[in-house]
Amino acid sequence: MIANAYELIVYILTLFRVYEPLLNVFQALGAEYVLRIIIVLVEIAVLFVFVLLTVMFLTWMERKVVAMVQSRYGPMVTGPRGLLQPVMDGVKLIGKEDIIPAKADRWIFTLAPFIVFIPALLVFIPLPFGESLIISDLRVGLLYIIAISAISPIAILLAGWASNNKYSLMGAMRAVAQDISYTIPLALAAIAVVLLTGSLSMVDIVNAQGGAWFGVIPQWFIFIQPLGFILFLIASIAEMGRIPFDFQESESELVAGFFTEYSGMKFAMFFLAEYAHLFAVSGIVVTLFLGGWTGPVLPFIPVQITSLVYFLIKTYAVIFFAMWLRDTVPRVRIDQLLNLGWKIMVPLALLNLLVTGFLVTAGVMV
Amino acid sequence: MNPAEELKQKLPSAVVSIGIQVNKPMAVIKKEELLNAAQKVKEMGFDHLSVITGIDYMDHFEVVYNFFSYAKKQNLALKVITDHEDPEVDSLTSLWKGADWLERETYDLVGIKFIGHPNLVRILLPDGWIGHPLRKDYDMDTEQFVTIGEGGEDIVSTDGSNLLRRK
Amino acid sequence: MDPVTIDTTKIKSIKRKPVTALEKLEDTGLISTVLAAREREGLILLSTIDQVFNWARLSSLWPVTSGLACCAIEMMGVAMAHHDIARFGMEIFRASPRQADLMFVAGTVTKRMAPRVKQLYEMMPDPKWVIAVGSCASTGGPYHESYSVLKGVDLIIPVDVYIPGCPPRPEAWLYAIIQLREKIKNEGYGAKWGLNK
Amino acid sequence: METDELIINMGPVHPSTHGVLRFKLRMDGEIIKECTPVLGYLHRGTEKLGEMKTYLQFIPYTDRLDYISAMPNNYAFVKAVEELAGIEVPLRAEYIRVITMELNRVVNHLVSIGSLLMDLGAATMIMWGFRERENALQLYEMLCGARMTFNYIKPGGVREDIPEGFIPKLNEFIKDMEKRIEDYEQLINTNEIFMMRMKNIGVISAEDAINYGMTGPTLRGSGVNYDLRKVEPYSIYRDIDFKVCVRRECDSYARYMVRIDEMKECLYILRQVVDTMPEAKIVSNPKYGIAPMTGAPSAVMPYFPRIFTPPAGEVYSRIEAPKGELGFYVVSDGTTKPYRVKIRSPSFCNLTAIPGMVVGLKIPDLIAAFGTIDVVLGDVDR
Repeated sequence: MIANAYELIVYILTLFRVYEPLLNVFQALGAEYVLRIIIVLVEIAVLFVFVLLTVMFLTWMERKVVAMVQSRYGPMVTGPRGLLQPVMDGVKLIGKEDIIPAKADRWIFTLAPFIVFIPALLVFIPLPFGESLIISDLRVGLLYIIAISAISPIAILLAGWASNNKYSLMGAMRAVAQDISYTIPLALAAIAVVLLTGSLSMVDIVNAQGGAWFGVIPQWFIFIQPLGFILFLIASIAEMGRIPFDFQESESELVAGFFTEYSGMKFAMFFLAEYAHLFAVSGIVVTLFLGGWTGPVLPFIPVQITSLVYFLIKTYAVIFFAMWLRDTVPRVRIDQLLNLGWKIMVPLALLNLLVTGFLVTAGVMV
Repeated sequence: MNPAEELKQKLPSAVVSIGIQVNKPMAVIKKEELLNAAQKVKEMGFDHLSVITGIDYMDHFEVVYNFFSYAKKQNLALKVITDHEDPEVDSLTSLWKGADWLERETYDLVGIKFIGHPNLVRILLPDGWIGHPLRKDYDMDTEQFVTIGEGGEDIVSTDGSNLLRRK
Repeated sequence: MDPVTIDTTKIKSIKRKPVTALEKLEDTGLISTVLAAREREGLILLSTIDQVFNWARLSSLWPVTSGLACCAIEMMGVAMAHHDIARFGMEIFRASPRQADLMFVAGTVTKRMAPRVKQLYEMMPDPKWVIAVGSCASTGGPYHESYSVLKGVDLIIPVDVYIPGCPPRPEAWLYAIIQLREKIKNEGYGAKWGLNK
Repeated sequence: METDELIINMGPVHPSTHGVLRFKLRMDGEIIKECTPVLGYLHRGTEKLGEMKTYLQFIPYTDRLDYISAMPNNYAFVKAVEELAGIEVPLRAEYIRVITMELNRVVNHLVSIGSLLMDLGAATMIMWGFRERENALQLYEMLCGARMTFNYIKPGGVREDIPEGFIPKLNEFIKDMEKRIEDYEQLINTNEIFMMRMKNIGVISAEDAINYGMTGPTLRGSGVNYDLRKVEPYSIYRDIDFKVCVRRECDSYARYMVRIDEMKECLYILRQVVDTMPEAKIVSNPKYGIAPMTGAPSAVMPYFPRIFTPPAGEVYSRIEAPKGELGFYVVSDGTTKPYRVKIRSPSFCNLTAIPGMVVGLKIPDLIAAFGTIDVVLGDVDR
């Protein structure tokens, strides 16, 4: 049993008979920890590249899905079916002039995109992409994820404040109000899942959903926790700040929200963080409610690969749903959104938690 | 009886003459009696003030008000004649809220002052624009340029060097 | 002999394929760029980095959302399903000029709007391009005699491509976009900022 | 709790002001305390140009007033001139005019609803709207070669007769459009979020609407049964059967629904007009237009003189444009150029009501209310 990606790399290296000699070399030098650090760095690099590629692909996919709904083609000229479009956007943004407005707070203005971008990557650490494809199986994984996502409102507030622009500030205020009021139902809905599994570890949560009723219906928590799933989905879409809840950058009201004044690479970081967040949240939804990487085991193919494929398929289904939603519904108003959050979703989430608690205590569930 | 005649009957002192403006009845009103006449017109059921037109006739100005009655489905035009030196008429904003912008526009482009208007400033052209373009003696040869001041307000000048690109 | 058959070899000989950089440039038909290149002894040195960046820039021109008048409706028409400039990766209309590369001056620039247009242009980060759309933005067009219309937006900001028409047809827009892409393709890094001189 | 007031400038370059309008907003947090529209960023001096151009030269300028629905603008000016000069118009020309104007009403409402939905955050509707608009524009191209600015209606008739194949294509368009409107209604009308955004937003009572001088769908959304096509029938509207679409809710949703209903009504009118169109191919008044040309493809080719002098006099003539009551006050002094042209534009007068409508609401509501007023800045600033 391989627990995480570190062990997986060691296993692969052992398979090719490289690990032992390498370890001997480093042991001879008395610096075994260097090898460990190198492996961890490799791990992180792989994750980073994977996430960046996914994010780029997501921007392309978003544009294609929108085009599809609106009976257009979407990007076509750059690369086959416009696949190189996100690369071009990225390279162009690197080459753009980086403007810092004269009246902006320079340090905070520069710092904010990083504070948004780094947590967006950190979220992936306890997220299992597949059997043993996890950087670190934290025992408080879910708590860690919720905590890390709570950093981004601070950064958004910093960005909005430092820009010295009224639209930015209003966008930031809205974003923070929205994030805070939706993190609560999000967390409450997630806690119901934790009650069922008795563990905050993401791997444990996935493993708890591994079985099947009557050998056919998978034991996903969506079937046990339908209300929780809906609440979690809505809250996570709101937390991502996508239509119908995209107040932070609602274009027709606040020009571009909190990143109105950002240009070039800093803008690109917001952009990337947004899509990384989309991917992460979809992954979390899949892990908590849709059985994570579980699925039928196929012969002759390593379980790591099949599980990764299952995870990606489910995640992309959720992402597609979010994109589809964006094309069909208008934006709600900020006060309506907060009303929905505090007056409907929080009570419902509490109710859900209560009922789940009862049933778990009574031994009906699990 | 068409509405212009009716108005003349009710307010004989105000109406100078009545006539027809291509199948629409029209009454020429004394300048001083405009507010009275408009009040009467509103009482007669003409609740829709369609348009206010100021016309420069070189020696005098005419201000034409076109009314319509939703209940009676009738048209009526009132015309006021003012002198050219200092064109002033009473504002109808107290009777029709819609008159607000129409009067501002007439002030802006023709230069007729409306007494009693709450906010008689230019509406289409920026403040400080020299002349009223729809007057016949407007100087079309002098180009005026607009730049933005510190507080975001428009500054009009005939010198465009701040704005125009150096060639 | 079959009269319909076209001798393709002859056509090739008429239109020679451009080989040198200058020939390639002349092939695009962009007069100003060609003249500028000739001034610099006909040499345009494009390093690989330049080429990569130029390719990226021409492939993702994000326009700023700024419609001024009639042409703005046609701008929407170009962006919509029928003509779909998303094919060139241009459907991301940024409301904030800080994130845009291209400005369509779509419509009549009045005296009162002129400083705002200029401000908008100045807010955009380099490198940036401007397309003057329609006769109003190019010369004042039908409103040339008016007291309140600026006679061409090139009086206040530099313009890369002009589109005639009132308003121009979407096909004309697409042609202008292709022309602009060609222009960007041949831009040296220094050429834009006058470093090559 | 007292907070500092915030002054926000929306526009003139802002995605949801439909052009170059500017709102100066005094805000208390998210709530609008005062809204002052600042106009004039597209003031092109059209009225002055009217005095400098001849009657026929001025027709193209009317196209550029309300550039989304240019045909009614054409017609409104031409109608004023015709009333002034007492020109008779052949029946077929009137039919063609009505076809073009009703088609333009459909186009206008498509753009209006589309941009409203885009401002609300649903970008799909505008794409769909423009898809159908493109079909209508192709019809216009067949008719006069232009997509948006037509210069098609002339005193005494229209510039050219409808080309062959126009009517079948129009019928196809009507048929297609009827299906599409159902699609739109499915997409939007029952959408919960859309209702939340539109119901009870931007309420204006019938009395207020009349007092502000609002007209068109905005007035009919406030429950006033008023349509110039019924009240003062011009052209051939007297003979056409249609109903005036009225809603009594007075809010943004009512105004939106009036537009959807009107589109259906337009298609109904178009069907009628196409069915009863006279056969005689005379499309302009012989006195003012037709010079018989031998050997021309059709027996009579419309021809319009460059110089055209109506008798001295003044006229105020108005029509029901898609956005409301469009009037032209034309003063003629008996020369080739008008002495004064005053344009009563519906957008300008409808916009008057916005400051009163949105106090106490939020910025998103301002956008919803403003979107349903349906303003074109070329028409506001002129």
